[in-house]
Amino acid sequence: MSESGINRRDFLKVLGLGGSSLALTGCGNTDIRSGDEVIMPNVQPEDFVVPGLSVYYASTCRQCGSACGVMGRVREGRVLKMEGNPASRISGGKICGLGQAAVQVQYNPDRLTQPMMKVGSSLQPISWDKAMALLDEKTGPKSGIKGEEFGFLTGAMSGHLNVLTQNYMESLDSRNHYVYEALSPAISLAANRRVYGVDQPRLHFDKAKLIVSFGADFLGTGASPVHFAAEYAKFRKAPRGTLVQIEPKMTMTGGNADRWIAIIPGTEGVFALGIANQLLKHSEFTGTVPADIVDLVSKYDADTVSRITGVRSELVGHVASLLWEKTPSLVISGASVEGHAHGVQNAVAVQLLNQILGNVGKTIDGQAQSPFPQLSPAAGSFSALKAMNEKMGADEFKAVFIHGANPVFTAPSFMGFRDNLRKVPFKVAFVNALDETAEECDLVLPIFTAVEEFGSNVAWYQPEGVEITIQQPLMNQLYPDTRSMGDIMLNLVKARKADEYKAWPDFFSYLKTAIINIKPVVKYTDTDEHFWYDTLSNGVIHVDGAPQQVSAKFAATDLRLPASANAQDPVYPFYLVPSERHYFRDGRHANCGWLQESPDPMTTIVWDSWAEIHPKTAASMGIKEGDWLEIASQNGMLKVKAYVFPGIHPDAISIPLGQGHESLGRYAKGVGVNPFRILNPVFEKDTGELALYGTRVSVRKTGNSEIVVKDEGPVNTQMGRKLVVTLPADVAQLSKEI
Amino acid sequence: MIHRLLAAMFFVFAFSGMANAEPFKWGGPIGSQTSDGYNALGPVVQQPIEFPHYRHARDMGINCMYCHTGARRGYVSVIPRIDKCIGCHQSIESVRNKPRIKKLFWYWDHKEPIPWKKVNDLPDYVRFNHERHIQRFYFRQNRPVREVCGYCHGDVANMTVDRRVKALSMGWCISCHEKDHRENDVSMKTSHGPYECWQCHK
Amino acid sequence: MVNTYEETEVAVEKKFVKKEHDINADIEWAKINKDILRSLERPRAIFWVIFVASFALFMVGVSCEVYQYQTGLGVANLDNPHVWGLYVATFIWWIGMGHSGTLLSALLHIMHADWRKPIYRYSEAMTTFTLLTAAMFVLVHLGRIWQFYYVVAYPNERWTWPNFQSPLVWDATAIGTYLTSSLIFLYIGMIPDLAICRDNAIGFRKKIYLFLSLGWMGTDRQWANFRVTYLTLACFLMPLAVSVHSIVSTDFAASQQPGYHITSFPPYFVAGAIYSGLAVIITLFIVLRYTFRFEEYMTIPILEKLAKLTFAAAMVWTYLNLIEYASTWYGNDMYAKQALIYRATGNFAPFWWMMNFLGSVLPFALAFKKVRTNIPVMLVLSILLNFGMWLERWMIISPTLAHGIYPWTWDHDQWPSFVQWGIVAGSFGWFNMLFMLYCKIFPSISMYEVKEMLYERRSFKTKKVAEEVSNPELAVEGGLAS
Amino acid sequence: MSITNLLNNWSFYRQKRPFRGQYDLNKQYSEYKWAMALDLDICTGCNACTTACYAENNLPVVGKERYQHGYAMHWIRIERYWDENMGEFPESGTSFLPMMCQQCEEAPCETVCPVGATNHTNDGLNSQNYHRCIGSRYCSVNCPYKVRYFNFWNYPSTAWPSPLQDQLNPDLTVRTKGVMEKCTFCVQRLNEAKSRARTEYRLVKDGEVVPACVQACPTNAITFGNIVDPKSKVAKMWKNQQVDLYKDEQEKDSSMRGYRILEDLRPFPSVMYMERVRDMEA
Repeated sequence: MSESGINRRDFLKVLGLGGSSLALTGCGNTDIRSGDEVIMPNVQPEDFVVPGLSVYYASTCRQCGSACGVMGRVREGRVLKMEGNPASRISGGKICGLGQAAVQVQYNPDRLTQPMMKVGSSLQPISWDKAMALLDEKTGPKSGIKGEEFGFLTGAMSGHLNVLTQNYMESLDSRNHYVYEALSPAISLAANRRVYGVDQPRLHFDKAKLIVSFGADFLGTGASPVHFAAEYAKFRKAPRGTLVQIEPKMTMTGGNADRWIAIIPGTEGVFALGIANQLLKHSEFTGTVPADIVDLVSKYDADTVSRITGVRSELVGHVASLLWEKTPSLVISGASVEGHAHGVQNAVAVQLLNQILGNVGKTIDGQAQSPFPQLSPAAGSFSALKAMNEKMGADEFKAVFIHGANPVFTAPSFMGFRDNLRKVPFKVAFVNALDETAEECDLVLPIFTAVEEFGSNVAWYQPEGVEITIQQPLMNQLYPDTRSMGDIMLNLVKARKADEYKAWPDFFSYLKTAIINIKPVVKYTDTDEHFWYDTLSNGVIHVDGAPQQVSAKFAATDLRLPASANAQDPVYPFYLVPSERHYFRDGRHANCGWLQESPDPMTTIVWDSWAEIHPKTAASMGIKEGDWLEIASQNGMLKVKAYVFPGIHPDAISIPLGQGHESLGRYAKGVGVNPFRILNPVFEKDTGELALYGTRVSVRKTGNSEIVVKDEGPVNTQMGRKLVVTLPADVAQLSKEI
Repeated sequence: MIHRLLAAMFFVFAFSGMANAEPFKWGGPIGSQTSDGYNALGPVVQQPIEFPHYRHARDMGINCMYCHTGARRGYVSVIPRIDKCIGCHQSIESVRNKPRIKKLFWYWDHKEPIPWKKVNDLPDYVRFNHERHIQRFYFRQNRPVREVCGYCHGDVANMTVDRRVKALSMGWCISCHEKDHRENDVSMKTSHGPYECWQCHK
Repeated sequence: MVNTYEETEVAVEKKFVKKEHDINADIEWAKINKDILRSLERPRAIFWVIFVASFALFMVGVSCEVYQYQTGLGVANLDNPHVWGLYVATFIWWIGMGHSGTLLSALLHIMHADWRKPIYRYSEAMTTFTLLTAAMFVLVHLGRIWQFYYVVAYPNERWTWPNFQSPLVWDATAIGTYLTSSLIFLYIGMIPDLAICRDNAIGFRKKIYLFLSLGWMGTDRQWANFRVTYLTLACFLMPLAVSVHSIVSTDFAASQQPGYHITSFPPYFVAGAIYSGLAVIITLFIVLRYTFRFEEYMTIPILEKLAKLTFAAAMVWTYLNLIEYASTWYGNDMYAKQALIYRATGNFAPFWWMMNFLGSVLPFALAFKKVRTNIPVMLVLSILLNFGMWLERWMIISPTLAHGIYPWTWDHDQWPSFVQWGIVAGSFGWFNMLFMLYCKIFPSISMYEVKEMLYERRSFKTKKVAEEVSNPELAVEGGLAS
Repeated sequence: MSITNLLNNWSFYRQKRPFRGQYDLNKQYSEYKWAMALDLDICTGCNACTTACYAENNLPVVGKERYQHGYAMHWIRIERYWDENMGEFPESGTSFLPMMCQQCEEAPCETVCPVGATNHTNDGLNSQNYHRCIGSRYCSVNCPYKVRYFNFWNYPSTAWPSPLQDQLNPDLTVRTKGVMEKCTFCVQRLNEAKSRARTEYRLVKDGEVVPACVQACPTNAITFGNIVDPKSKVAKMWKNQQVDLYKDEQEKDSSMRGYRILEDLRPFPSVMYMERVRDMEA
């Protein structure tokens, strides 16, 4: 063990005033007493540890992929709270509720505290020695496992753990590293590549005067919600920008829009082309747009667009005139645009507006190129899961590892993932808590949570330059029988390539060496140790990189949208909108009480799933709030309570994702329903990704009803009180404000 | 007769409030009441090491805050960390073989904290801020340390193991907060302590 | 012109006494003692039925309270905007009932209305026990019962005072004062009777009555002091009783909650209190009359008088009630108006309308003599009126909390749980139990005052007859002969 | 419990609050008056503040059943209102309103508490002392904003199954059954900062301490500070928005967005909201 590593862990171990202060106060000691309680003084603490005062350590939030820099508040050796790290450009010192819940992941009462092995049909605790022996027996060098017989499924990863994982796969000579995210940006990336020539351009919300967002819930669930929220705040300051949101179901971003337009899911591209048609009537655009696009666009006059999209025809011209008046603007597309069989085409049609309006270079430009491409995140995709699933189904695997993903929960039922997984002879899951996937595995290894672990992360979306966020433990491991994922990976690699890795006894020293290697790039002049400690206390390393070149040319010459996306289906008349809840995402943190009890912003519902239905539709079907509905697709049926919600298209039904766990502990199990189950096998044509929004459903009233548990009372307006006052933008003088 | 009794009762009730008296509370053997009317001597507490405060604070004249380092900068005064004890005692050979010192070194060698018992233990919901009191009376008003600490802790410098001597009740706190204290050693300006619930109740 | 003495007597009887014929003036004094002391010995079997039922009910209440104490107030199904419920409503109701006993007794005593004499003792006892019951609700309602003494101003080691601005502190003080003085009033009025008990009792009971009767010998000096004391206390209690319920009403009137914040609440509460108190006096009248065979003392004419008084109180209450609605309806306070509309149309509408019907419409039945003199009907009616008054209190508390100023917290789920109902029921058990015990232990009709009453009636009659006989002129003009 | 103490406090109580000059550095009544400015135009309704409050203030997670019955303990809640004259769709979005204790100067809750468990601190906060509270719930009845939350259940025994209790903030009490609680503007942080400042013979600097909700808010919609200090950001914002702490009816330009909720009831809240802006031409 390296010297500083011991110190670090040791001083986290100091008890401070532990023991006594652990008791729940308020119902504990209420008298003046002597000699009843014990004080444990520190043995040899760091100088800055004063009992009774908090210490803040910089780290990285791993609750979603945004990799916000955070500070953990530590008292007496326990991490109490997460705050934003002001040094981080991504978080800017702020944090969302999902990030706050990291401490609840850490102290979760249902955390897995020791390795488990499948005996018969149930998981039984075993010791780490036995577990590692088993792991070695099945996948170690002596097991004779071949590269193609081994699969490793992970969630999106970045930083040095990703590097180690790649090296491990390399040492096994396996190419079966599957990076899977249930809510992956893969379609968006494909569309971006076609329009801009890069995976992910940088979006300047703050510079735009008008944002036209087609279903992009950038404030709630986007690539970097905390950063986008900060940008949004600047966008709303004088001169105040206008937000137009076009989507089938009102997201949180839609709730903040100046103009919200309901649209039939999948027809956003048509609407965008209709806008383009109106725009191109301005003589300024003559000759700037390729002829084939002009041709294509000219078919979409306002009435046609209105017929296809279900939006009032004058709104097409209205949005077009807004785009014409307010420059620079920014047009973005989101999940509800992309999750269709023609998702890429749809998104390209939307992004085309940026090209027509010349926004590239103004509100859209390139992200910095990372000088360390190996640290960059591996983007997750559904096709990875599909490939793995097929191989599993064909019995090609002898062993699979699963880390950072819960495919048994998130895979649609038509895939038969659970059954295929069961065919694999040896399945290992690395988890914090027993989830649905871990329950199916033969060996379940409890790993450190993000607040106990060292690591490095590079975010998918980089605001400025490249930010490498450093993750350091905020407290010593809570349970003795948990281990660092980094250490496990390092040991696995060492088992195969002992020589190359012998310099590093543990992942900490590996990471430290690796980080110190960055030193020359950031032109740090002091010693290595100083650099390391500076980095730890800062929590971030900022590296400059040349910006990627974003193409301002029209690349989408073969744009083709389906003639009519608005097809009628007599059996399944409704479009299913599986909406992403901003603190649930794909449901991996549903076992945090705080998140369960944090009301959904639009409906204020807690602890449940619900089906949003438009008042008009509800009235025609005689549905009231709280009625149990049967929502059926070709692949299954969900029973869920109705919530009558005006912010949804009358032909759409929206059920939030992330709930409906069959496992994952007391706070998640049995709460709500899982819409992933009933998705139809509709795939995006260009990328092969699952089209999340491509499922049609039928709705049937069961006749039963139950109270919907929500924060909202029986009325949802202000009843004449002056609670929230709205001021027209032309009256407000934001420029005079401070 | 009855009139006198009634009058006496009336005065007892009426002036018991004004005279800031606290109801009699059993706190130790008879005769152990402290001079200010608070019968508050706490029980004798058995500590893992019978620490001789008199040796350090009286005989050696060590400032309380040399060991209780938190008192000037935090809410709690801090029981000294063990390396503090060791820092001195490893070079004091003369007492190296005393049983208490041996016990201390046992803890040090095993890197284990000493399980001291809490003597001046306030209810869990009370936040007593040592820092403010020390800053105000020791540093600002320049009063001797044994007086400043002793106001609440008693004459610890003449004790072996510490023993609670004051009531530490809310009324007792307020009785002092109510008084006008000089703001520093030169100015004659006075001010009293805060009364707000939230100053101490958390 | 044949004015024989007998004829004159009959005529006087007809003209003056019949009119006041609420009690048979010829009852022997010894019989009074015997009849009333009999209530301490052997009541009808219904007494034991009531007592056991009340005790059972009380135990239900106690178990609910123990459960609530252990678990927290959540089991009462109160929730966050809707923090008050049946406890406060029932508290006010009991307090209100407590008004009539002492108030009626003291008022009628001062006004020399001697028909009060057979009924005032149990009314005062009722007052005392309703106040005890009400005080119990204050405790039951608290989140931390075990800290209730924080409300009382007394020297303590925390050096803290209660908040004298709070209506709840006024409440505690007012109820404490009223309870103490009611108890003293009851006790002082009982002393001569306790002496009678002492004289008739044997065994350990004699010792108790001996102690309680404070050496009453019935000397002139004792009687003189007694009268002065009693009258003074009556004069003191009159304004106190009015002030107590006015103070209770400030719990609401001093708050900002729409539906509470109403200036006319003090008289409104007092009127309601007297109203419900009279109704309960009628109920108890009927119960005692039957249980203890008091038919000769608690006569129908007295019942009728009570009924008329109730009718008057009901009309005063109705008037003040309508004033409240009108001032809210025509006022400028949007919040209060919405709350009023909610009361009439929302979840609580059936109860609200029932309250108005029972409180304002039903009393008109009392306008009919047939109703007033029919005992079973009066029993049912008095209970219904009281139920109406209870609903009134509930309709002040609950619907307004469910529909206050802030629309986001408007409530949808506020039906009281079995714990609340259980404790409310238990309070009836508690009250009945205490009251029945009291009636069993102490004379529930004032023997000495009934004797006074009879004495006055007789002397009045004698005096009149003598006047008539000695004044034939008057007799002719007055047409006594006819 | 001295009479002088009572009388002194009493005379302070009986004054009309807030009185002019009460929060003025020159007049020296008080050095601090904590206040907020909350911009509803950039509040996105994301609930980060709520979760931060749960983390900072030991708020219990009550569970579905109890949430349904109105036992939620969120000291700050995000309300969502639809426009009253909405057509088929909410075309101008929705209105989010974060609502927490407004720390009223003339707080309706303070006068009615029988034991004085809630009263005014010198720095303008509406304090809530859990250990004095006997649970009469009168304060909640009288609170027009309904931001006081009563512990109807014994949450310490259920809401933090082990080891969740290790997360609890030791700087403030975990409330047991039967007491009222509410937003404190994170007074434990304020006290710590004030104490630190006093040790250094200075006032708390602007931005040195903020409540958990302000610290978390991703859009910086909430500004917090000491309004006594005219140089603090929050004081500047109040002045700029022409909202006067001492007035119950503001006279301001129609273009200015500052207002306080339910001002007509004269509680003199310490939280200034800034109106939501909507581009009516969009």
